[in-house]
Amino acid sequence: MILAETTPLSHQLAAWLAGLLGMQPNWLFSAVGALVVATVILLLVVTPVGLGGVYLERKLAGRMQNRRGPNRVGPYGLLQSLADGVKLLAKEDILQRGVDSMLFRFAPYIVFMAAFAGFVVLPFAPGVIAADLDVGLFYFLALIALETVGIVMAGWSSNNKWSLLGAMREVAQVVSYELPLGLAAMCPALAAGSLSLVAITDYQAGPVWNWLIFRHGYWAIAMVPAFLLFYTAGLAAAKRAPFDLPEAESELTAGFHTEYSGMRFGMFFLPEYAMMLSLSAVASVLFLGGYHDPLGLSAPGGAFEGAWGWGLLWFFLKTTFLFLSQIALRWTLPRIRIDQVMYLCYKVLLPIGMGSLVLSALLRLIR
Amino acid sequence: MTPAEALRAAMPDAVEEASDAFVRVKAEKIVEAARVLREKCGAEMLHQISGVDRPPDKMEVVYHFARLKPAEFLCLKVSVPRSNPVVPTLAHEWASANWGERETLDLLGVTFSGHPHPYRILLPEDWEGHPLRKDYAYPVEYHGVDCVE
Amino acid sequence: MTTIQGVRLDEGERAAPALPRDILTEELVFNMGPQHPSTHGVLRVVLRTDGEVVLDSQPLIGNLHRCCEKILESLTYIQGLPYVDRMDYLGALNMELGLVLSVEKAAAVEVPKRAQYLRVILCEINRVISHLFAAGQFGLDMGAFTPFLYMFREREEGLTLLNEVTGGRLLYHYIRYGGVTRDVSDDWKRKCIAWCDQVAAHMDEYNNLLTYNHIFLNRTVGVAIIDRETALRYAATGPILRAAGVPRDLRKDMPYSSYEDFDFKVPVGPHDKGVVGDSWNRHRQRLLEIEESLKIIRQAIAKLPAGDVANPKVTRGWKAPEGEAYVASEAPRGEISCYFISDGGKAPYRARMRGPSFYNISLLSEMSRGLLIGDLIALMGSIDITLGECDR
Amino acid sequence: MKALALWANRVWMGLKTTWIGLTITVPYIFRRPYTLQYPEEVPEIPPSERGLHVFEIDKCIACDQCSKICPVDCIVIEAEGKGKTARIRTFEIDYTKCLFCALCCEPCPTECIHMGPQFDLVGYTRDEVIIDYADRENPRCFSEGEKIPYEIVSFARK
Repeated sequence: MILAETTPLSHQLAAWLAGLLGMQPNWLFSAVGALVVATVILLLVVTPVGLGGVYLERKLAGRMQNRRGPNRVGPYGLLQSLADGVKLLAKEDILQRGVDSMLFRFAPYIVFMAAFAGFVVLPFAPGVIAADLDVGLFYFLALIALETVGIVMAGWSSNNKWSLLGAMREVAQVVSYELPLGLAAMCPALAAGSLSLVAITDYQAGPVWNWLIFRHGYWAIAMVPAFLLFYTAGLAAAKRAPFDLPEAESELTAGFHTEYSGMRFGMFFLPEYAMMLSLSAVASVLFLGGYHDPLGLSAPGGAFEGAWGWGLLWFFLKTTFLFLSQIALRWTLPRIRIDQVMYLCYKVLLPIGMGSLVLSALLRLIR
Repeated sequence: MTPAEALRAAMPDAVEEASDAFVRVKAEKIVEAARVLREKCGAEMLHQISGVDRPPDKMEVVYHFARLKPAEFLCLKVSVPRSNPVVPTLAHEWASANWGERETLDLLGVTFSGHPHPYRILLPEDWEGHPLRKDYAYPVEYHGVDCVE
Repeated sequence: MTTIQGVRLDEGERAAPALPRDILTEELVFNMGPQHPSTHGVLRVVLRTDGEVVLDSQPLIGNLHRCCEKILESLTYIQGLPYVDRMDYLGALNMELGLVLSVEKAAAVEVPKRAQYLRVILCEINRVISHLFAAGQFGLDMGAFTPFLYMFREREEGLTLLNEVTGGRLLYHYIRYGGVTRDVSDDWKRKCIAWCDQVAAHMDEYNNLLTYNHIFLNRTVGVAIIDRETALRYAATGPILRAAGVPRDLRKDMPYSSYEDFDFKVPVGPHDKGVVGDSWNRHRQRLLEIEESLKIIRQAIAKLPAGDVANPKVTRGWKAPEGEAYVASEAPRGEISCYFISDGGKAPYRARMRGPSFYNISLLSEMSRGLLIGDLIALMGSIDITLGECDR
Repeated sequence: MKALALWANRVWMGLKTTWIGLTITVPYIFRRPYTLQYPEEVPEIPPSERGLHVFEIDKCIACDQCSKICPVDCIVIEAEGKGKTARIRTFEIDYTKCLFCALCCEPCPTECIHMGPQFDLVGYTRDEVIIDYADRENPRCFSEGEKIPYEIVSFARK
């Protein structure tokens, strides 16, 4: 049910480029178009949003703790993240004696890339998507596992036992939480009958009761647990408190990035926010209707059908809400112990995930 | 039963001096004396071990035991020659003696024979001298750091 | 004798746990500290671990050693007092009281009733502040940042109260031989009562946010149980001993400074959750003790007698006559005592200070065996040491 | 079945206490922050504060009492003349050593040295925090007739 207006931006760009050169659009143009859109999204949307995420986290943390948060750089401290970025850039890039130099240098790039590559498949608005993959959801889940590789590299190459322990925790945690995360993500995919994030979004077009989380009321019995599951497992996959064990400050000093400094540290720091954002975005796509508004104005036949600005607004509202709730949780809860993380994954989340998957399948059959 | 009575009854030849405030026992009998305090006077906790330098020829180690109910401190003292201060350790029966004795060793240079871990605890291992001795000479420099103004 | 990286390990009574070895693994040796976020200062702990399981640990202290006792011996009586503050900088007034009480007993100095009450009021404020810090710090160790800052807010107000009377926020130099330096005003008394109300009003907030949080309970209940015997064997005192079920509080058992005039309870573990002597009970113990301290402050302010705040006989050049005394008092972290000997000279002949943290942290080696690294942090956080007083 | 109930209770308690926590922290977002903006907003310093010293130079008779009682020997006094006519030439306090214990104020016969309200002293070198109070340019050194602009509490004890 892809509308004419929602042809991905990259295809429109490819067609436009081909027209400019007087050639037939072929795969090369599509590739260039996808690349351009991805880069533009990354530069114009994601980096400011990532920096904004850092600002928001610090400001909100401050206010939740009866403090002010950043308020010195720029109005309301808005430029604080930028100043931090400049500071990180200006810092000395320390390479300790004894580190595995190649792995040590390379690890931040993998983490950075893996975290930001997830944005490629996110449908920000009707038509605003870098690549509408048929297996978008699968691709996204695979990238989370890729990030782990970078972190293990960092932990191993640092030649520091705290880093190693942090990396080991990361592997144990993320690999385990991939399971409930995958199970939770399969419920909406099953309902919508597609792994494409655009298809899942458009399946939820219409008023609020079309959203998968409470679709027609009865879907809620499968989808509410699945949503909570996705949210919790997402926190764990993004290494957010209370699951921030790989970098547990009070236990492992700084975990896998203990030995990193300067911009290399920044390249571990920013992806955390990118991960949070992309997970919030995917959660809102899977369960909260993505770029569709609650009144159904963007549904086929609605007043704002295919309007990308309207879609973008709702997409960001939903994502930001989930993002803020992740921040609020972080500054409320203590940290879980490593064996309890495993307990939670295998004995709590996994059974719930299986249950909701079976329920979704049944509901799909009945309907 | 007061410590003085208990110790006089149990080991009369070990008691050198006894009063309400403290009992001075022979250094080599301190382990047995502490045991008597535990069994007869209800001393459940070795509260503090203090070393006192008494120049020119003596050195004291003072043990304060604590009784819980009724709360009271029971004090044992031993005197050892300053030239060769050796006291048997209590660390095998009272875990708190472990660090307490190490501190006395560190700061006063009293040796506790049989101590499981007889090393300095507060000062670095290569420190010279024992600061709480009355004739302690302050170091001039330590690892290149000037110690005298 | 096992040594790891040149550090000799202390053999304890509890052996390291035997782990199943079906795959070839190697042990890791960690240096936790002296720079580590949760060693509360400059404590260094050497850990031997099997993955996350601690097989052996050895606390190495002394990084903050200043030989306070030598300083006291080499200064006159009045000059020595500001140094005692620097032992436990979080409960400085209680440290002063520890020294002053035994000197007063040895020299048979009388302290006016008003001065005794003022000592009680200020020491209890100090205890509340210290326990707030300890409880918040424990939350921080468990990964909860926010309760720490909420507790700091009340601590800040308490520090301001102390500042108004003593002139210092952290190091007070307030209690002198035979009395205290300054009197309090009626306005200050009102502020003090208001502060007590404020702390009492926020107790629910701390409890709901941290103490009864499910994650926090799971992290601390049944973790690192220090039972009655172990605590007594290691001469651990204060909240640790009371959480282990021993009703020993020197304010009740050997009242000093007119504590017998006040009506308060001694909370004893086990409390409403957990097992006796676990980390959670130690944390809860501190919060309950705050409530009792607030009671004492209120009573002492209501009953504050008129009169002098210092014994006029104790002048600047005062010297204690020949004699000795051993007096212990209840500091926030345990029992502070001073074995004081005077030979009638200008300075104390010997002033042996007992740091409660010194004995409390000696537990760590034995208690840590078989814990996870996360549990070790819970153990260290719930013991609540101050290195200034541990190393002296 | 009992195990299942226990399991369900754990999950429920986890969700419930998380919710309780959020109801405490989130409302703080909309409350006034507690912190002061330090350089602009100065906290109220009580007059009893034992901050940097305040010195009334013309009262000083250079009796050296403060220097003698100082536990860390951080006061160095040099004077001209003798007895009642003695006038002070240098009065240096070394703040790298000073304990701020206010013992120096106690024996002063003319009550010329006080603890002031200023609590911050920073410098780039150690020499910058050794301050000469006999220098009349010093903002905390007051000549005769000059009024001390803040309330000072006497620490003198006879």
